[in-house]
Amino acid sequence: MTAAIEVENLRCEFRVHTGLMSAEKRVVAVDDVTFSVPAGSVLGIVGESGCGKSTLARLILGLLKPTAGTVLVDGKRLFDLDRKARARLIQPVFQDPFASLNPRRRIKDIVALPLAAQGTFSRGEIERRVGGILERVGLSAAMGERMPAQLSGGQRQRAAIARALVLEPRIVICDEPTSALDVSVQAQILNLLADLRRDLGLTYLFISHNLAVVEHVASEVAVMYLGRFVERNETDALFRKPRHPYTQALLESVLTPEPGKGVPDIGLGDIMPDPANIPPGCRFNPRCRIAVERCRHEAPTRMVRPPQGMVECHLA
Amino acid sequence: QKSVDTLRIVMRDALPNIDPYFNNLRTGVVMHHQGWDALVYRNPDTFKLEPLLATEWKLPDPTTIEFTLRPGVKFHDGSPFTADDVVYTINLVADPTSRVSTPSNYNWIDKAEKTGDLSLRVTLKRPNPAALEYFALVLPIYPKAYREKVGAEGYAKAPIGAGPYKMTKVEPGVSIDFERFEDYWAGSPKGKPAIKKMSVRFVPDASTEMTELLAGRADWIWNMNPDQIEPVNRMPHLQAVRKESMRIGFLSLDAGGRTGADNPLTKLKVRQAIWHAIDRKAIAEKLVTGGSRVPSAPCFPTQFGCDAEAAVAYDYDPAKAKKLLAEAGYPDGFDVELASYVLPQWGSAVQNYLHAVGVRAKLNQLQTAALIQRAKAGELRMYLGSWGSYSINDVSAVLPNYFDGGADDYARDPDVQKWLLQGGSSINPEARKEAYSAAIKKITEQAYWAPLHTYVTTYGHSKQLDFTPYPDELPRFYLAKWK
Amino acid sequence: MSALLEVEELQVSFGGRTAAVRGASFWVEKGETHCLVGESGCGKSVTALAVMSLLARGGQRSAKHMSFAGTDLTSLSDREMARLRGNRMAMIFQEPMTSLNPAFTIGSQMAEVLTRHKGGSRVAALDRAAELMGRVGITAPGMRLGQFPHQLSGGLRQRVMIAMALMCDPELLIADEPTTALDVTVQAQILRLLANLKREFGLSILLITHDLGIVARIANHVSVMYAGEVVERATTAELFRAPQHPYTRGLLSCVPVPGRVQRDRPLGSIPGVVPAIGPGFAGCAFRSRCAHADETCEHKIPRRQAGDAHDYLCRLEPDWAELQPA
Amino acid sequence: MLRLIARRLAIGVLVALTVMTLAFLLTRLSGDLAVSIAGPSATQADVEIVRKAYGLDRPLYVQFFAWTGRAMVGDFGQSYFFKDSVANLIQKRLPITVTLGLVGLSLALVISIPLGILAALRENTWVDRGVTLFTMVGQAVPSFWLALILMIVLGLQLGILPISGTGTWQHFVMPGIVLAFTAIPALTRLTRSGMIEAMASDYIRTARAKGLSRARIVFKHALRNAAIPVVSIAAVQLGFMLGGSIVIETVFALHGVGYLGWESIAKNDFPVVQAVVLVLAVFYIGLTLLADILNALLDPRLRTG
Amino acid sequence: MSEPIAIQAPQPSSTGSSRIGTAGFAIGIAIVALVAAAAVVGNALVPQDPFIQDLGNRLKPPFWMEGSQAGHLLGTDQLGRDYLARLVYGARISLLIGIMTVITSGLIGITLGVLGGFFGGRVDDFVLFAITTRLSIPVVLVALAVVGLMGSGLGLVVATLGLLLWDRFAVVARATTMQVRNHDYVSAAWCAGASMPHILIREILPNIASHLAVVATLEMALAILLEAALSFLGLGVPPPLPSWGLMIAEGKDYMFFSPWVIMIPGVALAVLVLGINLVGDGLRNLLGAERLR
Ligand SMILES: Nc1ncnc2c1ncn2[C@@H]1O[C@H](COP(=O)(O)OP(=O)(O)OP(=O)(O)O)[C@@H](O)[C@H]1O
Ligand SMILES: Nc1ncnc2c1ncn2[C@@H]1O[C@H](COP(=O)(O)OP(=O)(O)OP(=O)(O)O)[C@@H](O)[C@H]1O
Ligand SMILES: [Mg+2]
Ligand SMILES: [Mg+2]
Ligand code: NI
Repeated sequence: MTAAIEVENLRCEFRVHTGLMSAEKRVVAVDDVTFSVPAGSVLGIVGESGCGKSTLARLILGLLKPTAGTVLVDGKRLFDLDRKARARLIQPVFQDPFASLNPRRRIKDIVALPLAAQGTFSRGEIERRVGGILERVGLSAAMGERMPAQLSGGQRQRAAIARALVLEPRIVICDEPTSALDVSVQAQILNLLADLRRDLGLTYLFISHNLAVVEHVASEVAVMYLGRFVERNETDALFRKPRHPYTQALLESVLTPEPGKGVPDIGLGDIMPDPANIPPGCRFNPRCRIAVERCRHEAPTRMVRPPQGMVECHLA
Repeated sequence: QKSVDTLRIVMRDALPNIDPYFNNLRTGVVMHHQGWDALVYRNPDTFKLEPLLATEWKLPDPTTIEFTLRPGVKFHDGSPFTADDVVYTINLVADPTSRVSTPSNYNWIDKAEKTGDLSLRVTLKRPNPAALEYFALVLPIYPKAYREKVGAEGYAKAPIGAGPYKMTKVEPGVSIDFERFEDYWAGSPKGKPAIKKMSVRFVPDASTEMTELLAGRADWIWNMNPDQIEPVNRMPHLQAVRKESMRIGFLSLDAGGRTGADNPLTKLKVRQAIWHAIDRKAIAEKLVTGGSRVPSAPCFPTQFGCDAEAAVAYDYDPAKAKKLLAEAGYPDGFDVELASYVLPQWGSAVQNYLHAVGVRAKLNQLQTAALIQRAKAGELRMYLGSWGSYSINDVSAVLPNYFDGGADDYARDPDVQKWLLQGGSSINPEARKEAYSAAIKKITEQAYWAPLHTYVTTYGHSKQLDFTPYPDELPRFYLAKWK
Repeated sequence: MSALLEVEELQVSFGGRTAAVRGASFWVEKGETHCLVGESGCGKSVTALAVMSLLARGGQRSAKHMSFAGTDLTSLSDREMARLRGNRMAMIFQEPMTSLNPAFTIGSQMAEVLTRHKGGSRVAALDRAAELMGRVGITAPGMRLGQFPHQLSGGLRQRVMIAMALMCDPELLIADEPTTALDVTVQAQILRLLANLKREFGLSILLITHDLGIVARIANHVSVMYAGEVVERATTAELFRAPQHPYTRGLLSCVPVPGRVQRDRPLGSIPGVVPAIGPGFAGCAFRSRCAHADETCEHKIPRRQAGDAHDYLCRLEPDWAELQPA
Repeated sequence: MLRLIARRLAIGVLVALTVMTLAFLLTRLSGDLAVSIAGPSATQADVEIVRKAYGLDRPLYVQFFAWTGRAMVGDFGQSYFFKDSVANLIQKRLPITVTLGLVGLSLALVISIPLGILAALRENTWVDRGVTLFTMVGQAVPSFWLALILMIVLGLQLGILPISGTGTWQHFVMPGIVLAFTAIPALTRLTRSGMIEAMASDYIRTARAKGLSRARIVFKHALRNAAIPVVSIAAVQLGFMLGGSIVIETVFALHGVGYLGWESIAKNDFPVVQAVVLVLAVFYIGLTLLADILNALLDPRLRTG
Repeated sequence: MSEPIAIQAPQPSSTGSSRIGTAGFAIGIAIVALVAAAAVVGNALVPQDPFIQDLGNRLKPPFWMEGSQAGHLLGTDQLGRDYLARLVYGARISLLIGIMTVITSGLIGITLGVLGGFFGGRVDDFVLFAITTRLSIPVVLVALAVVGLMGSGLGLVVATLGLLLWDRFAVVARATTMQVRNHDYVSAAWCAGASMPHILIREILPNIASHLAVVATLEMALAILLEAALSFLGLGVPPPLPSWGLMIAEGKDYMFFSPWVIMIPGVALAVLVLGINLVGDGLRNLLGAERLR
């Protein structure tokens, strides 16, 4: 079985100017990330804001050129494909339903864009397919005539999903598709995504900072910290037995609606991760509860335990 | 301003360089007549030549002039005036490599030699009947020692002459301050100035200049729009005066066929019709006003050789004009371009008169330089212009310019060319007169180049100022005084 | 009632067009944490701003009764209100990134609260600021005082905001979604801090959130808002044990709980979206999304008691779910 | 920091070089320079003499490099019209233009900042509308026309200000006002929108929640932030003012570089035209650099990483 | 979170401003429409010819002043030409200059700005450099020089202004493109396989168009004012074409004793520019582009 996505030693750096008076900085947004996603499964990625989740998504979509490493989509090197071919393989769903639809075009045209760009579909065919996919994501045909501003956030996100699926791609990259939505609407979208995956046999890369959401959709979860995967495992295993102290802290800090439990003390300190200034040794060591001397000097190696589990910690 | 004994003069044409030989502006001529003296003085009333720095001169032959200089004259820095200074000045400006701004004013001079401490001889390349006029008007004398010491640039910044006013501060293109030269030689026809100080400021914009006068912040301006004379005169503290100048307005007609051999203007009757069609008297008296006259000959009436008797007269007679046109084969008139750089209202007046007899002239108002360029290229069938003769009181300063067969000659008449050459190379007044009269007769007979009216210079000044304008367009501030 | 903050029938509208808050009533007891929960746009922030008299230009508020520690807030002048704000009642906001003035140092922004309300020297105020920064868990407060906001991470800024709010020992702290913009780990830290402060200072907190997890963990009392109304009020335990309003129930069923997720089953969800409420709207605002709505919902809805301190706004009787299973 | 400034300087030099090239090419637009210099009454021989004398017979690139090379060390050649060195001329006239610019800018700031604040605080009231109208009218009135009107009213009818020239400070008032008018609309609007934005910002809400007095909120918290773009734009504005003062200098007979440029154009005095364009460009470049530095000093977000 | 409470079209921030905004907008449109109408049909309605001189009737004052003459509503100029006819003809020149300049400069500026903003990197460096260079060139001086050297004429003035005034288009197009480029819908279009021209023209341009429309009005006003200034200095539109700036220049000799000769064209110029600015302002309010300078 070929993996739908195969990523090897992926690395992405940015050069940023922070001000006239300060020197250029180098931000390592994604650092040596390796993983593969089997066809038909869902890899969830969680991590703090700024840890490089979106950058990873953009790398896989081919929106960014990696500094190093390779991305294979459906066994093919992404940059060997032309964009039409890429579009048939892999499609995105972005976080902000307000920014992801062109406010000056009708929903129908937005959804039809991937088809039109292929240049091989007749008008009638495009019309038919757009009608079909709109219905599938729960939007009436009348919605197709509207402008994005006339839709609610949830409806917009449905339209964005329709656009991603109209070409029937194999892989969909969802970058925090529900974090801009309210809980009640979030549930609607998550359910829709789950249905679609089952019916169309899709592969998802599902990015979120909400652990509960990831647990709901993903078959496998990776935890990202400062550009690296620090832990990866089957969803159940990860949630049952987190091995990296960061994963543990993440899990602990989730506040379940259970009255009377109080707020947990996760003891991470007030030092915030800064991708422009990655600490030596284990990058988590300044915040780690259990860090030992070794963690301050020596970066932990990637420990892979079959079948899927992976963790980067000296102490795990 | 009477209270501080300072005459505040505002002018539009900024003087980039006050050195008399290194600008070609009328403003420059005006300035050097205040600050410098020349060898000869031309009486502004009589146009007679009188001694100035030279006490006497002799013309032993047509190409030699011998000057005897005035003793005891001092330059502004106190140094004495000698023949060295004159020789230096003349040889400098006569040298074609010296890059003076108006070489044509001096290219007839060959050289000057010192013959004594206070005497010299000037040799000419060719006879020039108006030579002394040039000596009077455009040949101020440099102080040799000083100018050699400070160099040309230094001299332009702190110039020194032997005139009635000395220059105290010069800001090129911006302003010049003058002060009475107390050691000015006694007995000069220019006299000792009555006003102590004079400040000249250059304001490029005419309406700003006018505002300065109206607001009482300037005492003297000139060349204002004639339409403003009447309202300015209504102001209690101001006075506007006009003085006819040597400049004449003219209409040039392409009799020589330079714009096309078959053009209507090559026909004598058409040209005569045009002369008859224009009411020149009305233009002079109603539009130009201020004492403007219609010259009967193609030159300014006072100029030597300007023989009005010889000229054929054309009265205003539209009916005759129409008849002449019909006889010439244009009963329905014709279309023609009328280029002009004179005041637009004057141009359109001429246009109107021409229309009335059937000459459908299309008025094309151009910038002066642009028009001159086209005129020299022989492209203008009919144009309106003006000529000031450099204030030189001799027809040789006007006629040859338009009839010598050169770029500005639209008559192309070999007879006229011959007579002008005769008049120009002789120094015998009678012979010259005769030649010029013949030329004038032929020109008017043939109706080549129509003099329309004399110009009138306008001056506006404070009522406190006693100022007399002269016809040679040279305001003499050293003669002005407070009332 | 001797609640610290009492709000009865609060109405807020903007330019007469949008009715942002439509008769919300709740009260905050001394020393308790009261949570205001609800969907985005339901009027939580506007309510808090109305209490603080900080509404944006064009916002009009009116209330049957609104008092703070016995003082009638509706009759206070701007000046008197300003004297109260930051002094006896303080507020922190959702966006820690933009809520501090980028042009001034942390120290000067903190010190001016104290000098404004309590007078005293700047040095003393800075000392107090440093002390409080230590209390809210900021290491090296001395250094932080001289820094500018952009040099601090979001979590630190929110702590600075909290410390700043505490400068004058307020009695009431209003926190409008203080952790929404933060990561979960930081959120836990901030909430823990608030809980501790409440205990140490005897602070009353009005906490606004849309996260039921937060409510469950730190609130004493909860008011659930929907479309400008408080639709249900109860103690926290009571609310989670026996939610009465269909909206509250729907909300609870939407939340995925880690570790308890059944992946093959869809999440519970409330269909539809919050409706636009114009002037003259009557009846239950939730009826368009409610599975139990009938025509009586278009008329005035009674407020029903479901226990001691538990009431809700619905035509359905208490414990209706047991009576007629959905 | 130094590296960045160095980089900016390098770009500035590059821009200056480009402007130099453009200025050089510009003056060759008329075709044969020698014909223009020699004037309308010149003969072909005269033209040839001029061509030789001014070095116009050399290939274009040689002339260009000769000119650039000398311009680099501040030697812009000789003015045809003034018969003086161009550097001298500019050196003499620059102070007038700079004074005029500074007067204009100060007037503009003194008027526009309070107006902008007022309008922002009274947003959507008649005060705001009045200020907006004022800025709009100010933007619409042609400066030369305003100059004429001011001259008649202040100089002639009221007689309180000198009309033209540069003798005293009063001479700079009227031109300063006219010049200020070209900058007031932009600066007022910038202040206004900056203040409105600041007043609507979260940190002002925080300041109000802290119970600060209104004056402190407006003048300390809001103004400081609103002023940052205004102050930095002001430097750039000065650059525009220097370049845009030609009409004003002409009308008020201020013999500054703007007027010098215009005079030289009218007189075909190319070395001066080239030099004036270049000098104004360099001024502008320097001022933008200054604006950036000012900005960085004022805005702590730019000052430190 | 910031989702609106309901599905509604975006509305202006507050009611008050929109009312003022629309009033100004309406006035602006009325002014521009009036001037445009004058430019197009005005000279057919005004019986007099703007070029015909009548020396007998020079400097007749307009109708509200004493001594006015029946046939000349706004009086006559120093050559007895009908002032109303000239004014109306001048409208044509001003609008022509404004529109043509905006078209030329818009084409240059938008192309550069969009390319620089979208592609970034080297392309952007070049565009930025071009903008900086352009900004450091003193416009009035260079325009004067070009016109002075190449001879005055309407076409040349338009071309010169068009080639000089593209900077604001470029700056705004570049900045807004940079913003829009980062919107996810552009990424989405890219991922959808859309072609580059499609992305630039269909996805980016429409979304920056509102900002560009505002710039266009500003530039148009600026071009009209600049032409007037050039004509005032005598290096713009050549006489006898009645450009308003030229009318002021020609009339200023008479301004002391016949003030209307500069008042009328001056007011006309100011009103037209004001009208255009009002339209721009209205657009800015309507389209919510307030942040633009
Ligand atoms: N185009 C860019 N130029 C410079 N730095 C960038 C760029 N894009 C991202 N970064 C930096 O890279 C890091 C990772 O950013 P990324 O957007 O991938 O984070 P994220 O995990 O998606 O965060 P969030 O949860 O907030 O969306 C951040 O520090 C960000 O500042
Ligand atoms: N300044 C204002 N002008 C007009 N309407 C406003 C204003 N502020 C808020 N509103 C409206 O009032 C309603 C309530 O807004 P509010 O900010 O209180 O919601 P919220 O519950 O805090 O939502 P969120 O969870 O997004 O913060 C919304 O419909 C909003 O559009
Ligand atoms: Mg992201
Ligand atoms: Mg809120
Ligand atoms: Ni929210």
